[in-house]
Order: sequence, then structure tokens, then C-alpha cells
Amino acid sequence: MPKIMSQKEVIGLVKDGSSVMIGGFMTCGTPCGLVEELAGSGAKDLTIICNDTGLMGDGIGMLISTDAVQHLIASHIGTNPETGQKMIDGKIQVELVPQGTLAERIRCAGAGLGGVLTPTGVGTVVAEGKEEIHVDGRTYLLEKPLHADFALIKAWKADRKGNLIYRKSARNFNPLMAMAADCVIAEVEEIVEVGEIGPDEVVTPGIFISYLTRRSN
Amino acid sequence: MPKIMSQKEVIGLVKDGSSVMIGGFMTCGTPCGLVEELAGSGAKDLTIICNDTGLMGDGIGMLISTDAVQHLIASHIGTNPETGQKMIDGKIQVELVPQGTLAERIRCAGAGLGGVLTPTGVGTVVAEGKEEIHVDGRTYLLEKPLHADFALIKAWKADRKGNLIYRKSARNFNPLMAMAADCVIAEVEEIVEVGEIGPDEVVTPGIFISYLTRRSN
Amino acid sequence: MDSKQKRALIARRIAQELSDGDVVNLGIGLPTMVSNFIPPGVNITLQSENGFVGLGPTPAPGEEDPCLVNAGGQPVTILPGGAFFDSAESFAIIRGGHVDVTVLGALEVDAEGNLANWMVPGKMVPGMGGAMDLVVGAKRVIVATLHVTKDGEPKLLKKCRLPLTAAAEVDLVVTDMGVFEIKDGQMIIVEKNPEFTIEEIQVATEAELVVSPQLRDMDVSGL
Amino acid sequence: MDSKQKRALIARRIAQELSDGDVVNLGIGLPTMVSNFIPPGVNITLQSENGFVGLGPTPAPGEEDPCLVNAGGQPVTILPGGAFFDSAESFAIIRGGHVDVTVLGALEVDAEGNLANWMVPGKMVPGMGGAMDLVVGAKRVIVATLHVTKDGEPKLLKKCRLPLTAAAEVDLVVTDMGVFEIKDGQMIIVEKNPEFTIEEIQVATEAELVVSPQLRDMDVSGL
Repeated sequence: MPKIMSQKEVIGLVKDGSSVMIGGFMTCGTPCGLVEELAGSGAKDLTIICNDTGLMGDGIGMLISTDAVQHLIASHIGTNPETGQKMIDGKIQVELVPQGTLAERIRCAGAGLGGVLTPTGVGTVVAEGKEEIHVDGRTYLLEKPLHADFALIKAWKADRKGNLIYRKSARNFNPLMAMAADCVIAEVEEIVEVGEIGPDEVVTPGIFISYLTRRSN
Repeated sequence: MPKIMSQKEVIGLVKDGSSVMIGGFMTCGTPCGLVEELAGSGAKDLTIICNDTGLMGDGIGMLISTDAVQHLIASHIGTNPETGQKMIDGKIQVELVPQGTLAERIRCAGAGLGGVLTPTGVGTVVAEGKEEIHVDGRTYLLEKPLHADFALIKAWKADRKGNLIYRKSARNFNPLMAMAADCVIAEVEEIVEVGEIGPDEVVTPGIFISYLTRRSN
Repeated sequence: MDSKQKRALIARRIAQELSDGDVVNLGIGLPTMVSNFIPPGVNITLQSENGFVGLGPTPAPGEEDPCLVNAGGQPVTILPGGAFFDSAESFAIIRGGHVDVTVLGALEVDAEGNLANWMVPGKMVPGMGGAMDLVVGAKRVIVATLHVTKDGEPKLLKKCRLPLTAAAEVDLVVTDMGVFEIKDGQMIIVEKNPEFTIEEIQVATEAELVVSPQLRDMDVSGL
Repeated sequence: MDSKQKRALIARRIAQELSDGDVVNLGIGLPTMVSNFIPPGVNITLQSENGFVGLGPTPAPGEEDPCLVNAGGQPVTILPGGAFFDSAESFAIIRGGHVDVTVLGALEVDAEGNLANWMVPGKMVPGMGGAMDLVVGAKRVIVATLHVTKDGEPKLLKKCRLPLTAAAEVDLVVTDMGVFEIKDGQMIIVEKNPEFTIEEIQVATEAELVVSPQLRDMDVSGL
């Protein structure tokens, strides 16, 4: 059973230098309460794994603004010019990963796989430094798992066992990250009793969830 | 939009020598109507990809009894002694695959991946003839995609666009196989109007489904 | 033709390439306009790589849902019969060849089917997002682009100079000057804007054009 | 001790290894019996590799649901708070280290932690099912087995002779004669059935036993 904690308390677990996955696409499905709390905590030297850095000062952009991020692994940073600027200034080390590869690398870590072979990125800069493997006459890149110390995810509803359901396109990376970190913190809009989410409805089983939290008002 | 067809008509599409994935675990989640129709059609020389061969004469066991299967790729055949006997007699060529590897290999084909690295089977006969790849000090087997000409799957409900939901543990391999074959035939208990299955509820999007069929009575 | 007409011409022409039942992914900007020109009787399903099929039109003001956005982060709707999924399944759909057609913009495209549309070294590095997966995974890749840059430089090149999005994956390029098939390392002009001669189009194109024996005029009426 | 008592002894002892909150996968047969002996105050979640967590007891006669079976194909129930998923996610859970403990039977197990439990060449080739993934993926692998075969032959060997299920993955072996930790290539007896001497246990064991300095008696009361 996950513990239910305040956002401040649970973010206190994240030490400087941690690797942290954060769900969401732009700000849709981003656990913005947790991100705000993390940015406000003065955290430093984080490795952040996420699809994008949101907008300037919004969503994951909050962590860019507070200089909390040392290393960023993402598929897109174009919507937040501050990220690009800090990358150019050498303040943030950025690894850009194709979005589908990012999803699979996170899934690999969660699923105990040592990597996947993807055709994406062959013949591009993404292939640099990676092993190329040929299967049945086609060339693939070997892409390795991405695991993190923490995953901050956002769901719509949780039951007290941590079973999660998501709303619409706010699902995105959240179910994948829920499986790929040592400590998984889910920000939810509502916590319901066990039995209120049917076993056929559950998207993320509660066995993955360490902490449940609701956005502070 | 998938076409709605009778089971007899749709099984008529499966030619001798085809590769056919069949969903289910034992007989739970197996499209038994389609399997019965396929066995009754006198089909020959099929390659069958499935978890197990059910019971003697039941579930996928029907295809074993009618000598429809030339090549079998499965994780378990112990519940159907006829399969073991025909394997020993050289009538069926059997490739045994760990269940998790079977699931990932089918997923690979559906997801356009060239393979996955799994720790499962390292140091066992499963490793024979396979490439071993070392990632961060651990040894993995390179397991390659499994694709088929046809997938016969079972779902609970479909809407007319082919969106599927499953019942309880009858889900198993069905959603994976729905993505990994050229022609996907779904046997369902009920076909409802578009809109009756909500977009957050759908487990298998209808874009994968070629044909919908209900079990003949 | 003004810029608006050029863009409408391109989008309308690409819409003709779509078949009933196709699953289609449209990039941000000009590619998105394709959906305004789908011919009657052609039902397509739009895929949004952030996690759903059944992408519908922009919602009425006040009807926006922050949990329902497109791949550009803009509010959208979902049509009846649509379905949501996670990012791994979304890209399984894309990489696995379950998207029939993807339409993307280009910074550069060349006669070998190479596409560059994600970065300009030393300048703009927004990231590739889902573009690399889309170009590699979709069954058919159509590039929608104005024929030349703002500075009048060709975008249809002998060989891309910018970092590639993907190698040898583009099937068709549609610009305001014509429609170009990429085949066996050749850029074949199959339709041309009747306002231009082949010679004029070649001058605006770095790649060497092969003129199709079936060359036709693009329909430029009513733009 | 009769066979029933031996099996109860093994299952009850293994149940002591489980901690509150553990996700546990129990193999068919003897391992399944472990769930009958979970100590009060310990809440575990049972995973069923055919696609769910929250495995509950056998349904009352007439209450069986053909869509709800365990990994042996037998009718079962699901507890409130359980969840269904597909086979890829089920084995992602298993392979990804999200199962804390798996309990399996053995044909042979050895001092290096190798396990053979899926085939006898020339005889029985049922297939490995999910066993190979479970043994490799679970955080802790516990083998539940009678100490010797029906013919009285040792099952705890120096080195497995049958084809392996997995190499060097077993952490603990519990038999009717004792509890054996596998560590650094050694089989360490940490508890013994008080009905036997160490010498008697060693005679029934091919592997060379190391006796733990903390050797204790197993609780054999009330079986």
C-alpha cells in the first residue's frame, strides 16, 4: 500500500543529485504540484528524464528556471527557450532522444530488458556512439534502458492501493515511468476507496506506487 | 472500419501454410469459435504462435487433433499430451519460448522493433544459437520479433470501429497479437455502437482490427 | 499566389493522397491544414503521437480541456470511436507501421529521400520530438513544404546538408510548385503548378528533376 | 511425517519468509499451498503470470468464471484492489523486478543456485511457461521441494544435470529436511527438521552442506 503524504513531505525525499523522471507532454499530464514543490525546495544537480521542458517557467520549465537541472534527457525542448539558452551556456547538459525511443528506453528499465533494437535514428546523429545491430537485413540501433531514482507522475484517480487511472491524453509517459523508478510518487486529483476502480479499468497497478499525494492548495 | 463477417467466411481467408497467432491462456481468452472453424476447415501446414495448446481436443488442441499444425511456437504444451506425442513422432516441429519472451517478441513485431535484450534464458538451452549481448556488465539474449499472417484474437466487446475491451484474465496475449499480424480477426461476444466504449476504456484501438466476428451457434 | 494560397494548395493536394480508412499523422503547422481538405467519402483516422487516435477539430472557446491536447500542446477534441493510450503504445503504432501516412514539414529534403527538419546546428535545436519515429515508421512519408526558403533558397536538394531526421524514407514531396515522387535516388516531378514552367521549377530546385512522362498540372482553382 | 505433513511443513516455513506488502508469485502445486500459511498481519499481493495481481482463493462451486483462471488454468477469484493486464505487462512486472518473491518447485537445484524444473530430455517436455522469466526476474527465488525424489534420489545436487530453468538465481531452498541458503556457490543449512541429524540430511543430499553457525530447528509442531 502506498503511503499518502503531503507534497512538501514527499518531495523532501528527493536529494540533490537524484535522477527524476517526470511524466507529461507539454504541461498535459505533468504533476505540476510536485514539480513546483521540487523547484521551490532548492533542489540541485538533478538528472531529469521527461518528454519536454514545458513552457518557460511552467510545468517542468519551473525546474529549468530554478537551475535545479544538471542533466536533461528529453525529446523536445523547443517550447521553452530558457532550456535552449541554458544548454548553449553550458549550464545544462542535454541529451535529445527521439520520443518513441524515450518511451521504449523507459519501458525497458521497467520491464527488466537490457535494451531494444529500433530503426529510429539510423543514419542520423542519434546513431553516434551507439551499437548498430543487423537483424534480417535491416539496421537497428541498440537503445539502452533508462531508470531513475524517482518518478513523479500524474494520474486522475487512485484507490488506496495505488491503482491508477488517467484522463484522456494526460496519460502519455506516466504509466511507463511508474514502472521504471525506485520510488514512484503519484500526484492524483482524487483518492478513492479500494474497489471503486474495477480491476479491468486499472491502467497502472498499485504495486508500482510508493507514495500518493494531492496537489497542495 | 473492420468488416463484420461470419466465422466460416472469415476463416476462409486463411490459406494452408499461413502463420497464425492465436490468443488465450489454456482456453481462457482463446477465440474458440474461430479455432474450431479453422480446425474444421481442413487447414494444413500452419505455423501456430500461441502460449499453449490448450487441452486435448479443446481450445488450440483442436488444431493439434486435426493435424493442421506443422510448426508450433509456444511456451507450454504440457497440458495437451497429444502435442507432446506428435512432437516426439516428428509430426509437429515445436519451438518452446519462455512466456515473457514470447510476449515481448510478439510486441516487437507490432511495435516495429528489431528485437529486445532479455536476461531470461541465459545459461539455458533457450540461449542456443542466439546472440548474447552484454549491456552494463550483464548478459542478455537478443530475441527477435514474431510476426504472423493472421492473428485470431478474443475480446469481450467491440464497437463498430473495432475498439476492443477484454474480460478479466481473458486479456493475456490478445492485445499484443492484435498489433503483430497482417490480418487481425477478433471474435467478440458483443458488437456495440461507436461511442458505447469510451476512449479511456479502450484496450485495443480499432485501427488494428481487420475483421469482427461472433461465435456461430 | 500569396503565402496563404500556396499553403492551401499544398494542403489540398496532399489531402488527395489519402484513402478511405487511412490512419494518418499530421505534423504541426502546414501539415495540420491537410485535414481541412479531406475529400467527401474519405474517412480517415488521425493519430496524435502524444497518445490517441480519433483527433478531432479545435474545441469551441471555453470548451478546452487541459487533459486533451495535440502534439503541439494545443487544445483539441476526440471523435467518437477514438482511443487513448500511453506513449509506448503510441509509438508502437507509429514505428510498427500502423500509420498509413505521415505528413511533415521540411527544412531540407533530397533526391535520396533524406529529410532534415529538426535542427540547425549553432542555431535552433528544439529536439526531434516524435519526428524521427514517424518518418521511419509510417508506411508512407509525405513532405509538405514551401518550395523555397524565406530567402529564396532551394529546400529540395541534391543532398541534405543539415542533420537528418531520417535517411531515405521520404516518398512524396508536395510544394507550391509541384508534386515530386522520390524513387531510386531520383526526384521525379509528376505534377506542376501551371503558373511555372519546368525550367523555372528546376531553377528553384537544387536536386536534378526528372520529368515524369505522365506530368500533369496541379489543380490551382478556387484557392 | 507423511507426504501431506511434509508439504505443509515446507509451505508453512516458506510463508515465514514473506513480508508485509510483498508482491509474490506462487508456482502450481506445493508453492500454491504457501498462501494457506501467511502469518496474521502480513498482507501480500499475489501475482498470476497469466495477467493479474490480487489473486484470491478458489471460488465456491458454481461461482467459477471461465474468464478468471490462474496460471494453471484453474478457476480463481480476484480480491478488491486487484488489476488485470496483458501478458507483456505481466512479464514486465516479473522480469522488471517488481515481484518480491517467487516460489517454485524443482526437479533439481544445486549449490550454485541453478534450478532445473521444466524438462527431462527424452521424457517430459511440457515447456518452461513463465518459469524462466520468474526465476530470472523476481527479487528473491525460493524453491519448495521434497528433499528427495519418489525413488529416494537427492534433488539438492552439486551441479544440476537436467536442462536448467535459470543459472545462479536461487536464493533459498526449503525442503522437508531443512532450510538451505544458497550463497557464493555454497549450500548452507540454516534450519533442520529436528527429526533428522545433519549426517542423515547430508546422506540425502548430493551437494556438500555447510552448516550455519546459527543452525536452528524448524518448527514441526501442529502439522
